[in-house]
Amino acid sequence: MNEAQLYGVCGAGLVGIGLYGAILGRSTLRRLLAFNLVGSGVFLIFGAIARRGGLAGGAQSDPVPQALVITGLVVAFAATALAVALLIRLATVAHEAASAAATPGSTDDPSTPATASQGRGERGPGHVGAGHS
Amino acid sequence: MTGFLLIAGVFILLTVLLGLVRVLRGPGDAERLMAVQLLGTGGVAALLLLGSAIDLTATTDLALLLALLAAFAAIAFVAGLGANPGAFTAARPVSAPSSHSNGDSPAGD
Amino acid sequence: MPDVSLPDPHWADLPLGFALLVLALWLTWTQRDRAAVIGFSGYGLLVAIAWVRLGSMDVALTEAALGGGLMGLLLLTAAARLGEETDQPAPGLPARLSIALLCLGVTLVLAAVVLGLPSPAPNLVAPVASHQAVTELGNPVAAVLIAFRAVDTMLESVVLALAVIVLWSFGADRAWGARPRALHLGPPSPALVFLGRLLPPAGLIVGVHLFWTGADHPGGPFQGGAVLAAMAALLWLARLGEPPRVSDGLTRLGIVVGPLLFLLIGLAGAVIADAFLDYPEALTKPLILLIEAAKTLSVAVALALLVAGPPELPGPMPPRQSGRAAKGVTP
Amino acid sequence: MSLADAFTAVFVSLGAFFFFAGWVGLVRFPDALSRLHALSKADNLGLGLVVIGLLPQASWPFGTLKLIALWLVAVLVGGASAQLLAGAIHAQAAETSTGGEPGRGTEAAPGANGNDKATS
Repeated sequence: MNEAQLYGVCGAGLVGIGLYGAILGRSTLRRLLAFNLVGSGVFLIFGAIARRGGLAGGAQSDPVPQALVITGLVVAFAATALAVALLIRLATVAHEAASAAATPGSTDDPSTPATASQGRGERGPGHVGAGHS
Repeated sequence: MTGFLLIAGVFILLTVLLGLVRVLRGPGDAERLMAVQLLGTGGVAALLLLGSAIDLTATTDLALLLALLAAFAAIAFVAGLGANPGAFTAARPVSAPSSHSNGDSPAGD
Repeated sequence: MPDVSLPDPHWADLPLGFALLVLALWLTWTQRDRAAVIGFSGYGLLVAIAWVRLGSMDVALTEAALGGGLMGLLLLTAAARLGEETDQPAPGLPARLSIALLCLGVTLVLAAVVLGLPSPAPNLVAPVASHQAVTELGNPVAAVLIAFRAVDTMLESVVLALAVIVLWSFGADRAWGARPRALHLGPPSPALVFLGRLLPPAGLIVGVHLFWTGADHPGGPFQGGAVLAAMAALLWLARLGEPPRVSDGLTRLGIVVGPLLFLLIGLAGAVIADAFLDYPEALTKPLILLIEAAKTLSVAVALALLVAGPPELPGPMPPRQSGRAAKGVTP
Repeated sequence: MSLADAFTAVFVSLGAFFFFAGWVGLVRFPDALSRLHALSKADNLGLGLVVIGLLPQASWPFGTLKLIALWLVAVLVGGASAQLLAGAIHAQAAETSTGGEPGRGTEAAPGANGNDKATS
């Protein structure tokens, strides 16, 4: 088994592991990690094909799949960054809704949960706010 | 000479790959970060040896890049601790490197 | 098979592939999010070395800059803000088993495809090499990116700009116009400030070097831009600088200058040269350099802003520990 | 074997030995700070010796300068990140010895723990 086949099979394994993790991950962040595993497995299969083509054509690696993988990596990173921002936003909104529900009187007013959450947020680490108030 | 450099590079790479047991076993996040750091440094050394052996300048660029970014995981981790002081202690049930876990963690490897 | 493969003994490949799979399995099944994210940054390093073994230095550089640097930064800061989430309820054993079987099936099919690829492997090495001289670039990958598949590359940089716009739109309405604060994680330690002062100058040199050397050797706008973005993120994390406000005009210009210049030169090519994204022969090299320089800047600005997150109002962040608790309420 | 090659062989072997020693220390040492100590040896001495060993093989001047720059960056980054990690370990040890908030286990009872926080 040469290195192209080895990393290709490895990529196939990564796709399977990542798929399982993306469906049954413990938390949303872990599903995001698993999604990245799928991506990296697909890229590795691309790399195996590029390596085979490159060796057949007298180069280290076929440049066309390489170029596609480079753009793919950057786009995958952008997608991950978006997903992370969504997760944090979701946690923030859920927290605001929860603290609004826990505060009597403010449950029926959708415009105030921010102030309610900030008031209740003081039991969190106070020095976070002290750095840039 | 080429053969020697290659063998040395592969040896260092295998050594730091074995260091990954610290990522798997912990016991703490600090140990995991150390193993990642060792992986980065060992990868730099292996790439330098490989690049020198087969006269490939691009591996030196990659090694330089890895050395430059080696600390980013540690930086982000420690900065995250500052944001959330409870997190490190919250991890204590599985991550106590001192006192009681001293006896069993090396033996567990 | 011609002996152009790396003369490295293949001893390293099997352990490396094995380590990749073991690490992937571990970070799917381990208990804590933060530990998994730390493992993932080690995984990025391993993948970069695997790309070297596959002979793709350009990809290895991109993977090292993104997977080893920025991705770890993004995910670890996210893990710090999210806290440890409670486990989501897992379905019963039959469901899990059938999903595992499905995933195993996908893996087996893919592995069979990889092992059964046609033996004189089809490739585009010779066509690229024969037309490469037109671009005056020594790096075939750069020639593919900037000339032969220029539409892909241009659309990709447009996607990056769009990603920043979408990211900003995740911010709360009342925070519009504020600074991104995802990297505001409490007072930085002295060692972090020390690194933040000394590393960015070195990173600037490495980033520009990667961009410049990309014409003839592995490297290029994406790799250089990713390094520059990592350095900007380090500066912001060490609180030696602030991410720009989302309403800042210069920042917006920085995001779009790469794709815009690419598009303008491409349109001019439709008039002056023969086709859209065709370069006039005498000006090919200078135009390519101009596009690549603008693209490096845009990639750097966009990636750094993607790590910095959506705009947020100053003030204490919602506490992450309680955010975790609130998770249980929403579903 | 020329003198330069012998020089390379000696120093690269020494560097490889320090990587091995760093790995042994990381895996076998009993607590976090001594593991960090072992890691720093591999980081600085191991990589430093490999770089010194490769200097005669590098092309003058840019290959050599690049190697030296790389080692400087590695020492800077390695030292600072060891400092960061040691600070984190130290803070954790201090909290452990004062018994700070033993009830915040993540895996112990996340649901109940979370409900306490939401309603308190």
